[in-house]
Amino acid sequence: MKKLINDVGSVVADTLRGVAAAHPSLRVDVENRIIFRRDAPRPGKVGLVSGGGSGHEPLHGGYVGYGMLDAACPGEIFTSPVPDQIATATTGVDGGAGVLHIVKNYTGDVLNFEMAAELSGDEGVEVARVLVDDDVAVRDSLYTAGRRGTGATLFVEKIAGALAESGAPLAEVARVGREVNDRSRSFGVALTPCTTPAAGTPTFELGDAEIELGIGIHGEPGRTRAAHREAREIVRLAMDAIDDDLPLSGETLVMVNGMGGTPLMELYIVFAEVAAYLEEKGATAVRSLVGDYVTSLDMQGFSVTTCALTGELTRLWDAPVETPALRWGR
Amino acid sequence: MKKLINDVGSVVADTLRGVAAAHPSLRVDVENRIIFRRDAPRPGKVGLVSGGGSGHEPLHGGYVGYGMLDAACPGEIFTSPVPDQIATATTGVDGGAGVLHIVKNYTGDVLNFEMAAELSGDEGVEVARVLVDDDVAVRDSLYTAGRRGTGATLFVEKIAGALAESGAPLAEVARVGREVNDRSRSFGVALTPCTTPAAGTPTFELGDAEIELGIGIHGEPGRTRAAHREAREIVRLAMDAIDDDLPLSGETLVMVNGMGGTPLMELYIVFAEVAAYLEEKGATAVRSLVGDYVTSLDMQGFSVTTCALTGELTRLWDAPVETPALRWGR
Amino acid sequence: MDTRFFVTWMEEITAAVRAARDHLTRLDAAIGDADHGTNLDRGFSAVAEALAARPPATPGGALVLAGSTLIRKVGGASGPLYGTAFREAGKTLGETPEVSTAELAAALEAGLAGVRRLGGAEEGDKTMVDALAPAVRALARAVHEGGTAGEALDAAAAAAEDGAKATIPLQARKGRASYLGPRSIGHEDPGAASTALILDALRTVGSR
Amino acid sequence: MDTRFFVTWMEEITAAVRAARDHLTRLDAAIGDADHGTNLDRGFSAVAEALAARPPATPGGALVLAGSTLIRKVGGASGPLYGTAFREAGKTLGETPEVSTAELAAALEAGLAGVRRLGGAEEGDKTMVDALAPAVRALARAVHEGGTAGEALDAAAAAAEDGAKATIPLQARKGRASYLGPRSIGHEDPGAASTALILDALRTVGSR
Ligand SMILES: Nc1ncnc2c1ncn2[C@@H]1O[C@H](COP(=O)(O)OP(=O)(O)O)[C@@H](O)[C@H]1O
Ligand SMILES: Nc1ncnc2c1ncn2[C@@H]1O[C@H](COP(=O)(O)OP(=O)(O)O)[C@@H](O)[C@H]1O
Ligand SMILES: [Mg+2]
Ligand SMILES: [Mg+2]
Ligand SMILES: [Mg+2]
Ligand SMILES: [Mg+2]
Repeated sequence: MKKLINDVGSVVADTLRGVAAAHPSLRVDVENRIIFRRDAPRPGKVGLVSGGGSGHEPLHGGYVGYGMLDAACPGEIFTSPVPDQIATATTGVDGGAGVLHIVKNYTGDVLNFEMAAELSGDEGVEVARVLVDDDVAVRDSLYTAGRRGTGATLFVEKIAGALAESGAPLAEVARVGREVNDRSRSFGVALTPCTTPAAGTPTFELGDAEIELGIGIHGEPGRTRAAHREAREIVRLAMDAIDDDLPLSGETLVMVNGMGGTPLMELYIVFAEVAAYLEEKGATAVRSLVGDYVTSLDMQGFSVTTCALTGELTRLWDAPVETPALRWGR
Repeated sequence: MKKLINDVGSVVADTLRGVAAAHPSLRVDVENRIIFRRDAPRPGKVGLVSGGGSGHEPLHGGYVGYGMLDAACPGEIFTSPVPDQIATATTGVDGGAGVLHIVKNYTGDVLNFEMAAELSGDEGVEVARVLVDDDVAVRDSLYTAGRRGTGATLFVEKIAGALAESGAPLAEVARVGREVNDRSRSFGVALTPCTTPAAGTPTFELGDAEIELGIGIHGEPGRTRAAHREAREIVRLAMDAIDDDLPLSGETLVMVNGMGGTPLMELYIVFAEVAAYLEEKGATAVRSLVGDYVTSLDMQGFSVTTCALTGELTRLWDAPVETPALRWGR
Repeated sequence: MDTRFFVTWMEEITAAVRAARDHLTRLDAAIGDADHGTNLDRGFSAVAEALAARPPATPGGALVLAGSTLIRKVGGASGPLYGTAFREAGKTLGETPEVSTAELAAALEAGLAGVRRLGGAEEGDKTMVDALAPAVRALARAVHEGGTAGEALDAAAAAAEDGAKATIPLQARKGRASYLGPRSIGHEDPGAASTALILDALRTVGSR
Repeated sequence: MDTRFFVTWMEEITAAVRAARDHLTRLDAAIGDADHGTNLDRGFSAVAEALAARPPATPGGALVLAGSTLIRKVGGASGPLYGTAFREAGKTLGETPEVSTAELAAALEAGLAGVRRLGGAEEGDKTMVDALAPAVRALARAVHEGGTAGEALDAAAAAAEDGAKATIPLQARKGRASYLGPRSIGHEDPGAASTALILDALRTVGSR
């Protein structure tokens, strides 16, 4: 394993020092591991807090700023943050209008955010939650922990963040966040596994002509292994899975997301096929993102996330945002 | 080799289709392989054209837009574009005020841009050129093709682009571009080689405990091979090389750039060490970029680029820019 | 079993988890996200530190402090689950300075109930419950049959170990491994493995 | 040597470059950027197409068309350099329908001059010049010594081949390989290797 790190034990702290040095618009509490908007709390504005394991950068710290998150709580690599940390972030961003937790649906994230919400409630902070579970590779049934939260997290953070910025109350901000999640679907594909610093070896083995279909964002194997093939065909597998679950149509927000080790060139090649697929289905990619947004360390591969837009969602997507990883209109 | 491509022969064309589909603010001439600003040519504005081999995305197409490039010419992977292509871009963006070619110092790029400048001159377009050669790993001597152009290309494109946007004449835009280059230095480090689609195998072999120091951006081996070590020490090697060449001091623009396969987390860890090193030297990273800006396909590693700012350069850096890969103020 | 006993148990877990860290992480790499060993190592190191810094006055106090520390330091699924298990067990013990085997059995039963309430897993879902539930049953049975403390702890450890191994052929229905569907079959659940380790540490301390 | 001869030469190069593509790319991977084989394959395929689509009327016309096509299609360093070499050679031949060995020698000399002017490389800099210059010299010598065309082309091809191999121990001073400094030693220059190939194709066509 070769990584640009100082020590396996200091990876998260060293990352936070880098984030602090690079982004004066953020206030980084390295000890408590919280990335705050510098001007948080904003009186009267609903606060948005998200978090999860590290290793998905720029998620979540890269989305802290005007029009998006008020604070992000990075855990250890692929490990959800702890309740105290989340509670400190929550009270720290409460401007009196309550705080929205944006939580990816993983047992660890759910339990730790739940405990944090209780702690924050004890401190008099009103907390609502949006649970993100967009990954169609996992069936939501009695026999699973439910769908995973992946790419749609960014859509929820952006759109709920825009509504919060406009002064909307907590219930409204939570409502729009849930709507984004309900209208979003994702599917991921890996060409290679990733290597966590602590494990030091790849999380799974994959042959030179094999790919994993239906991966999550924690280096776990996917639902099935398949033969490597043309980008066009891989995209078809991914898009069919999405379309089977929620038929694609109309104005669509699309993200082609790199898993961390994928050249941008290949993501554009994938995007071309995604756009062509949508067109075939009578849908249109009216808004899009192509790049590394929700990653798994050094994994090669991509995920596609779609969101069926409404007029309101498009307007909120287009609203100004100013964060390290997503910025427009300011 | 596993890549998200349809065919080795269609990689550049498929990428351009993706760029066209993803960015309505661009006009992509897939046949001639030119990425234009949609509103080019802008009457009275100096046009900026850059280009080079593909495989460095988002360079150059990701920097086309308001306040930066008017057109980019991608060549085959790691192969400079051809004269006709550059000349078509040049005449296509000339708004009557002339066109600036921003050329990275490689024999191929220099020769092809020179020929294109001649062709464009024949068509009555005034062309000036800024040659970017910021890489301190290569001595500029009779015994080399001179320093390579790497990370500073982005600085030149941004700052010259901002001045052009303000209506400055060609000579002024070229002057500021050269000044940026003169004040900029880079050094690159690889943890892994990259694999071009055409070659299909890594461009060099590197042991599990080895790194390459002084790499360029074309997958070539570096100046020396060294033992892998802590990020802090690797950064020291890179920064010493820069500081030896042009002592670091004062307000500095810094980019910690990923080579394509490096997790963003590691780039932040590197940035923390770079910022600490600068402070040691009495310099300050007053503006910074951390991410994948000038890549080498799937290579893992990073480069650092510094630019000693002046009031004018800072002001131009801060000016609004609206491109796929760099955006603020709009 | 006095306060010292429970503190020693926690120290024994800390050492055992440290030794098994990479093994647990590898189990988690196969069907999860390769962090279970690091998670518990971080957590129990903090537990050992906390117990040293704020020596508890009662067995219950030791377990509550251990549980709260796990919740504060681990994160992930195992942090809240193990943390709650130890906290609930500790709360059940109340202020008693000396714990009988029967009281211990009741405490672990409360811990199991906490895990079940929080995580919603049943036996057979391929989680830590598959090791903890049989251990709690074995302990209760031993108490009922009137064996020695040593025999009871032996039985609990053996049942946990068997329960952990029995997760191998199961398909996961809770936690990350459930995402793999049928591909989760054939691997031991890391949380069940660490539960077996925790009960083995209990046996070790009991046999001294 | 008539127009057909020159067209056949270009076709022969096209086939030889196609066959050696991966070899040339591997040479370039060692001290450059792994594209020389693909570059020339793309370029000469286009040359063959252009010659078929617009059959030239003269030997000079064939070479100028080949050169312009290389400039239009290759990119990189080798595109303008080889393109200029063929263009300059072709222009030197003017409108003549039949080329003597002496005229060919003069044409290749002009091509070499074009490469030198554009790229600024001297012999010994570890570039295509190291194969082209001795080939041009050998050709001139053979003409001077009054040998047959076949002997002259043999001599030129052999000299190019020797020149290419002689680049192995050199440290590069031009092109990408120069970035490697002393690490460029021990590898054959890809451009010198392709020049040897081009002159070998000339010999092949001459010997038919
Ligand atoms: N709902 C649940 N109920 C009981 N135990 C669970 C549940 N979900 C997960 N676990 C246990 O947690 C273990 C994983 O812990 P760990 O790897 O530390 O956390 P994470 O899954 O968040 O990475 C699993 O092996 C399983 O035994
Ligand atoms: N200045 C120069 N003069 C002559 N030949 C050169 C010069 N620079 C490079 N070359 C030749 O070009 C070859 C490389 O061609 P190619 O790989 O196609 O282009 P690039 O270096 O742009 O990738 C080198 O092996 C060398 O022979
Ligand atoms: Mg985890
Ligand atoms: Mg090249
Ligand atoms: Mg885990
Ligand atoms: Mg090359």
